[in-house]
Amino acid sequence: MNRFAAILGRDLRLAVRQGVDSLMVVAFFVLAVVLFPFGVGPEPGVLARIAPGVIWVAALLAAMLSLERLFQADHEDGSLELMALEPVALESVVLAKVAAHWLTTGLPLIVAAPLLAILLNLPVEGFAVLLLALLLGTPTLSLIGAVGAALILGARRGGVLLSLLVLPLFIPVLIFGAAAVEASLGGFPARPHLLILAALLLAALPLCTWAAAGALRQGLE
Amino acid sequence: MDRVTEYLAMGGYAGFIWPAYGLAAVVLAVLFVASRRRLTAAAAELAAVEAVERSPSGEA
Amino acid sequence: MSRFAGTDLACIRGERLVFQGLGFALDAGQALVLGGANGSGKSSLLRLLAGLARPAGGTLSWDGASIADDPDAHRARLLYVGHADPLKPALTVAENLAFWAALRAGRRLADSAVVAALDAFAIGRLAGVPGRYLSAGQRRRVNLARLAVSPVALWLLDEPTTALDAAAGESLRALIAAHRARGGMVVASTHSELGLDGARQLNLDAPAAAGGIKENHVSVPA
Amino acid sequence: MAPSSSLHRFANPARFLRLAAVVQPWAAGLTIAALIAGLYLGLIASPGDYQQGETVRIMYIHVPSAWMALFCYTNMALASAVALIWRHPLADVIAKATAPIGACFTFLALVTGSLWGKPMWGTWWVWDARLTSVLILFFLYLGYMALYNAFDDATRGARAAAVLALVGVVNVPIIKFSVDWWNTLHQPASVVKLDGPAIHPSMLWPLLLMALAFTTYYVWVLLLRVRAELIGRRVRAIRLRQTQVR
Repeated sequence: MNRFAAILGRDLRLAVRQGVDSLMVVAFFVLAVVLFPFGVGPEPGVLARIAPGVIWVAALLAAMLSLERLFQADHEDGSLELMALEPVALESVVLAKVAAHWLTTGLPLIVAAPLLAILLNLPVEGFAVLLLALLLGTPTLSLIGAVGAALILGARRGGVLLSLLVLPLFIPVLIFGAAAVEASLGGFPARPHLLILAALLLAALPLCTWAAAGALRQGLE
Repeated sequence: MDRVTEYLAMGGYAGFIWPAYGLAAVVLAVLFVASRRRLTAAAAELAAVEAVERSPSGEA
Repeated sequence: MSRFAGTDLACIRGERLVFQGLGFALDAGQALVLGGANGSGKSSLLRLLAGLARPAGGTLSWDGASIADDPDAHRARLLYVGHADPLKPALTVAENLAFWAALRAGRRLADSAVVAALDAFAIGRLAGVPGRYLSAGQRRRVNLARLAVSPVALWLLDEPTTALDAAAGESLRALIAAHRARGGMVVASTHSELGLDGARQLNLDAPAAAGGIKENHVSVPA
Repeated sequence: MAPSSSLHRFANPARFLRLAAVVQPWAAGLTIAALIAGLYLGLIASPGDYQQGETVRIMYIHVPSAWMALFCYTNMALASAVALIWRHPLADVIAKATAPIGACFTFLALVTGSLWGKPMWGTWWVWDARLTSVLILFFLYLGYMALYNAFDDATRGARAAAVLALVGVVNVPIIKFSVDWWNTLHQPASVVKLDGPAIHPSMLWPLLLMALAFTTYYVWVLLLRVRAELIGRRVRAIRLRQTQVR
């Protein structure tokens, strides 16, 4: 367990020292959402209607932006190869990195989401469900994204390729994430959607970790 | 003659049925031709490379 | 029965047969120096020995048992120094080395142990300096300091002396001698003369096809 | 010294090429025969549907394409698993050769489905569980092919793509059972059912014939692409040997 903590601690210390990276992710998130009123028009009724979907899509894209560097930085300077040679399971290396990624990008997105909900005139009863849905959904995004990041290790034009691989796999999280908020706005129970989001997370936890570790093992050979 | 046109009309749905069949024909034909051309190109390249391999000086 | 041996090893990188039929044997306290031109497979062999890649053919055994049976145990008994020196610019030298030591030992090491390892390569004074200010030679010393901080049985060194000055080279030789005295083993690839006394030589230039590369017992003068 | 048996990575493909040379003409002949019979029955000899009228004829293209889309992906995933686990060189060639064929069938299934949906449901596209998951399948095919060619080292691309194929295989059951899990607009399974097909034999025959034609077409084109790939590998091997220091 303390090897997991060692990797997580190092990544968090790196993120804090290079704090600007997670700030940029949040900045992109805010900017992406702010663009919509200009595109769709400032009319509050329309904005409220599309708010859940817009916030979710922007969160998804923001999370994906920071995923390309998840393993790339350590791959380039040889750290990843050395970590693979330490007596620590690759799976826990992946989990530590996913946890670090979520803490440095997923959490800031959740903190920024209410501000954007206000900007998009989202009715206040949707806030709680939005935060809960993001809390359940963003770790899954990091997990699925980790598989993509491991697959594109050392590939040409990795960033574009990552979006082609990962965005289709994000669709289920997006569907049920946005649906949960819309259900709560429409007075329907959001519980079923949130339960499915939780199920996706529980499924992604072992599967994505195993797949990402496998992809890393192939990549390091 | 009108029986043919009447048949082709497909009960008014010609605009949906024939494009479906046409597209299928095009896609499968293009895929087949591309695959066959890829094979002949590879075979030609192999012949060229093996010719270089056999020539004593090793250069073409 | 030798502790670490490879029989009939074959390696394929990408689509290239790098070598085949390669054999070697190492006992406690011994050193094996890999010679050969660039691209002859020295690094590939070291990566095979480290378990980073699976050999396309042949077996690697430790105390008689194939290392493929228990890869974790094999990883726990070796340290690999490759071409790259993984040093995070944002972390200080001590933090970098402490991370690798903690990963290896499974617990946080005392700062004194970390600084002692850095002193083995005369860079103890750089402990608090962030990695971005170090020269290539200093980065390589931090990387080699990992050998001093984590006691293991097998060292796999890929051209360890690149970017090292004479003094650092001397520290490395002293460290290797002490390691071998404790019964440790070293496999190193190098171009310049590493000067390990009683080291065995494995030249990877022998044509791969002609019956493979057997280790020729040439003892390098002290 | 002959490379040891575990060096099957260099297993010479001659045995496979001989097999391919035998199978290919049969695959070609069967494809053409089944196609002619299927088209004749489907377009001429079978009646229109009492509800949908003539548009039902699109089924003879749409349904086989959808089956093939899933069949190809399953093959790709199986071959990728064999390639990853047993390092068999032929497995990842088959996976690589299958991908474009599967992608074409998925594209056909999507477009002909939409052409059928317009007259039947009144819209070209609806965000329905079955259609969305097949669209994801199409992206997985594109992702596989893009990932395969995204590396300078061919074997590295093959392995990365193989892992993606395995990750994506979770989508196949979702497609298969999407019509049952969610109340979708799409028609539930009506050919392969517990209580036997719910289609009139006059329509079942053209459907099965077209499915056979598509399957043998897949084998035919697969063999073409695999032979091309194997020859390509031999060319690369010879070129590598020429550059290697003597």
